[in-house]
Amino acid sequence: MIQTLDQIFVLLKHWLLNFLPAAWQPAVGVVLSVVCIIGVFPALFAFTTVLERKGIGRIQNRLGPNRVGPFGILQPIADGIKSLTKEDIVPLKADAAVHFLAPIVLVVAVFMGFAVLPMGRNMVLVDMDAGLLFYFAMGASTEVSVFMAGWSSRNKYSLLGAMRAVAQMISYEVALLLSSVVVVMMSGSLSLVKIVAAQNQYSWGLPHWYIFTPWGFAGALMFGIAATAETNRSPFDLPEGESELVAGYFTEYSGFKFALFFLGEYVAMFSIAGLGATLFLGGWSAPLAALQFIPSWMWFFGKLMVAMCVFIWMRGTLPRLRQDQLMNFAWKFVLPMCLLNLFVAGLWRFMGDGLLRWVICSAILILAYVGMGWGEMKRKHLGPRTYRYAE
Amino acid sequence: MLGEGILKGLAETAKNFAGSFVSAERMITVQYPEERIAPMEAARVFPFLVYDSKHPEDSLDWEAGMRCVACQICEKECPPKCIYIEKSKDKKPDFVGKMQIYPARFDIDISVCMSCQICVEVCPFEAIKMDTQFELATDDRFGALLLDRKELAKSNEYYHHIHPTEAAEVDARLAAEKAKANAKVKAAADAAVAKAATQPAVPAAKPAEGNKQE
Amino acid sequence: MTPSTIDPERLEGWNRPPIIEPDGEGDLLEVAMGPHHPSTHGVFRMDLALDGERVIRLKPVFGYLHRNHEKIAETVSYLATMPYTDRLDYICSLTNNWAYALAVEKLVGQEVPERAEYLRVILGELTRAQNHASSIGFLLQEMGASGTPLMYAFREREKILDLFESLTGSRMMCNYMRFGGCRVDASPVWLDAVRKVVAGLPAFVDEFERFLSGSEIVMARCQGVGILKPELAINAGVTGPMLRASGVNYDIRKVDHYGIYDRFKFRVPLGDHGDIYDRYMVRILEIRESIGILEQALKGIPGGPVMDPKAKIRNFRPKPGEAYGRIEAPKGELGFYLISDGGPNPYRYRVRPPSLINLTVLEDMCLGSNVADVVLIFGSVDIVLGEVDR
Amino acid sequence: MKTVEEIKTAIEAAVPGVGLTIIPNPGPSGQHSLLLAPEHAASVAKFLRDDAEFTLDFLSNVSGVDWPDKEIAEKVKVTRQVTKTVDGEEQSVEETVEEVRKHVQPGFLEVVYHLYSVAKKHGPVTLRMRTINRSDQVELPSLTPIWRSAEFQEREIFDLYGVVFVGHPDLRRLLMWDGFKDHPMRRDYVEPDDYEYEPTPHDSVLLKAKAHQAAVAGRESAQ
Repeated sequence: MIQTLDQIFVLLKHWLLNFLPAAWQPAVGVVLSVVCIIGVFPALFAFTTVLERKGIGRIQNRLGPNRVGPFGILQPIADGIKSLTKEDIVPLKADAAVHFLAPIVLVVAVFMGFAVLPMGRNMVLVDMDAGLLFYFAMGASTEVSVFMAGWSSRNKYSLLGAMRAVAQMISYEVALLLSSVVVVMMSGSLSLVKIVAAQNQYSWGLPHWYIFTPWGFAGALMFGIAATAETNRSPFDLPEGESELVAGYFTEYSGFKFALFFLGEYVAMFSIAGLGATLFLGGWSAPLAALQFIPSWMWFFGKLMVAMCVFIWMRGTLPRLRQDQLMNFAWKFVLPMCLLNLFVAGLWRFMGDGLLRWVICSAILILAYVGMGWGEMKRKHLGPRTYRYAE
Repeated sequence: MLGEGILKGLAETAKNFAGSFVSAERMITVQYPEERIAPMEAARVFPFLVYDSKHPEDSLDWEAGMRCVACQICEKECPPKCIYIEKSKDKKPDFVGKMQIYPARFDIDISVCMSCQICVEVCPFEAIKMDTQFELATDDRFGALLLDRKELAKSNEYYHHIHPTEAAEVDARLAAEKAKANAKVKAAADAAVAKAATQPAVPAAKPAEGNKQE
Repeated sequence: MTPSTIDPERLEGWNRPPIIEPDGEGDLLEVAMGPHHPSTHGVFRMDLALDGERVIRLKPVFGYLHRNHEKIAETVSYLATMPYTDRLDYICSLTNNWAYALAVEKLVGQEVPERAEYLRVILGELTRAQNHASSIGFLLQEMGASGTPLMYAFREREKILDLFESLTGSRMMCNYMRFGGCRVDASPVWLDAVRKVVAGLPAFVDEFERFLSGSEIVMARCQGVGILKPELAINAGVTGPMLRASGVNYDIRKVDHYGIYDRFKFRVPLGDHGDIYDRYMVRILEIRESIGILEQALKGIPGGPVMDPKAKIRNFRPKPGEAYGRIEAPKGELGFYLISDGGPNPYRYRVRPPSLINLTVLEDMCLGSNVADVVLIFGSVDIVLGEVDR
Repeated sequence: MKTVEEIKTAIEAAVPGVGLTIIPNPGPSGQHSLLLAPEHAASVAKFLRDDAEFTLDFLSNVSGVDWPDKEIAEKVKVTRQVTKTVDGEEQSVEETVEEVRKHVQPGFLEVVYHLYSVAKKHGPVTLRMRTINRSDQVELPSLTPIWRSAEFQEREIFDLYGVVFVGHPDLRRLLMWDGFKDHPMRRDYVEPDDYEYEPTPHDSVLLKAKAHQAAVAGRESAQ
């Protein structure tokens, strides 16, 4: 029974394919999986928008949307109808073709990433040997669409937003890659399926997730920062920083194209959260050996939603950085930490089992973190202040 | 610069998130059309004209009991000049029985009115007061936002209902004024009676009749 | 340091904005920020010339909300101007009322009863608290944070606005003060409600400080950005929290002792750097001082009338003369200059708007910094366009 | 704080040849002011700002005032020779008659500066300057080089009153748009009939709106 539930989608697909001649089966199988992905994630996106608005509402002591449907859960449908029926405005001087293509390129590139993500046991569209590489290649092409949008709009704010976006995404692309290299080093494979398999082991009932090692924790932290920047989320939402650039690169988009940008952004968040879960949180594996009876895909989506909640929480709390600070942070803090982490991961590998490698690896990372933090603060004279009073 | 400030901030928002489910004090939002806060006694929206009436439900009573005497002070003092008054040609008795001019036309353009309450303050006759009714949206921009005499007239009972404390004070003041006026009238009547005793003249019955009217 | 000593040897023109040369080649990007930009409060425009994201030139453009308040006031009576003053700085209408009432009282030599003075102080300090709360909320909102700080500030402001409504009848357009006192008396119930709200204010300030004052991002964004030198601040007529954040001890409550401010013990917080963070913190510390004043005032409020019985409501005609009255409004020095020719309307009615004059140095603070900083610096000036354009 | 007379003496000692007049304030506020000759304004302002005793480093308020041409009617007693027929004989008799003489007092624009000291915490000292007339000789020296806070306020006065401040670094309109012609705060300003009126159901605005619309319709049909 547990087995069946775990594999229910796989079995369902096989059962459906059995009605078809054998020659058609591989092609139709792929189409079926793609349709599922294209169906599931926009639905999840709709749910997440409500979750985000209600969550931020609660953080701000408001109720959030509560008028459409019970507790406002039908809000995304209303939003969808609104954006579909809205007039699609293209600026007179815009480069119409590029302006039209940009949101499509974004959505396509974002969805491509899901091809290699294992969403459950045996639930992966393509088990590529270089899965991680494919993912980053696809992830990097979203930058093109952002720049297309910003450039073709012929709007100064769009242009500024696109410039910011490209600079930011390229910088953090490096950090993203370097922070995930440690996982590749330890698991010895670029295939995401193998990476999950390597983490799906348990000792004393606890899983061998990479986040539970010093280098894995540091790597996950760096990956989280880079992922937030990569998806333009708060506190790194400068390309669309409302108070500065109106809406950044999609200032001139309206109606359904705007909705596509919105969708692309959220789906990119899902996909990067899924990658993070795969790399550091054991993908679809259960957090405790005793909990393995719960289907694997539920764990994957559970971890995804937890990551989303963290994104929402950060968005409701953190102000945004400035462009130069953001770049400084990427090149002067995240990148060195990632490189150090590579070294620490190597050290970990060659030190063998024992408490000593825990102590040494953690000490190196903590010292570097504290040192860099303090150094930065002293250099820029930042810090809490005391104030004087006049009677 | 180690991120502890950020963590503190995150803790604070988490506290607010959890607190919003627990404490009602944090959630100050009112779900407006379903939930309503009782209007505050001091609240002011647009002015109305008070009339005294024995039968507030009687639709014809408003004209007779209107306190306004068309003195046009409010029209003059109104900062955005949204009041428009035409005096009547004839006179009718007011609440103390004195013959007074009444407003033949009294319009307030509430699209111009800014709810400042200055008309209420300058009115020496306690005739104009502030309403608390605020749901006045209409699709007729020019006609429906110009309130005429009839639309502006509200009974003293209504005034008591929306501003109980203030209305009680006003009533007390008016009663005192009236008593004073009555005493005067009475004195005048007495004098007239005394005069009538010496020489036959018209009996002073008319002011007494005016007294009865409330 | 005595910031107000000006070296006479220094070149004239030291108080002009700096000239920034662009780094690279190529054209400058000219951006009209506003009037439909999300953080220019709707009706303000800055014409920027950008070199990359660096601001080379900045020209503020005003007048989108101009309705010639001063001309209107010269055509209506003294009393009828009172509700119009609410609409100057519509966040803190009560201090506007107070400043105008003070100027007219100076013009006619009117006395104000003690209870009315206490009520004015209570309302003035409540106004200051809610203005500073919403102003730092707006400042941090412009930094991002999805409006959370603003919502916390507004949650607190809501309670204070409810107090205003239950006393004056309106939440924002209070129209409460009169020449020679206040319009209505406060009931003991109302004073108890104020005590309750004031008792809750420190918790709010603490929460706000835990939430963002120590945040590394806030420090990185605000410290050392938009520095205003004290000499320039004085010379450019900057007043209010902005002046004090530059380290100049000048609080009109302490200097003029208008009303009954000399009866209360309070301190004036001063910043040392004159940057955005100092302006932010000075406002927070001023809320704390205001709470202290409120507690003292609520303890000491005497009974008695709230209007001078000799004060006139109708047929108010001051004798010919002129007067300049000013108070420490939450945004700075709010002054009213009145000339009377003996008529029922002022001959000349002039508002000294702190928001407009504090914007004089916007250019000086912004040049050479980033677009993102311009928004923050503009937010830290704390203006209301109703007062800037009048 | 010193009285106006003392300030006047101090300024006169420091800036020779300065034309200063005390303008008394009859009202109870007692804020008397000093009328300054425009040609000495800059040096007086500099003295007031930098002098150790005054240190009026803070220019709080600058406001313009418009004083239009005033027609003053005076009753004057005049003695004149009249020929009268007294007792059938023409005689020249001296007679005193009351005559109303009208003369126009020329108007001017006035700028009032309120100065305070942040260092010494005193004030206000009120300075005034007057233009020669209201039409063509409306130049006054700008005090913006001395006190930066005059920058926007002088621009506003230029905009709303039409005083031209010589030496102002950036004299443009502040509140009205650049193409605007008149100066709305002047007392003889007539609002132009060229913008959309918000018609209200009664009062002069409606009449004005109707007249304006009729005029516009007439203009359009004529074209």
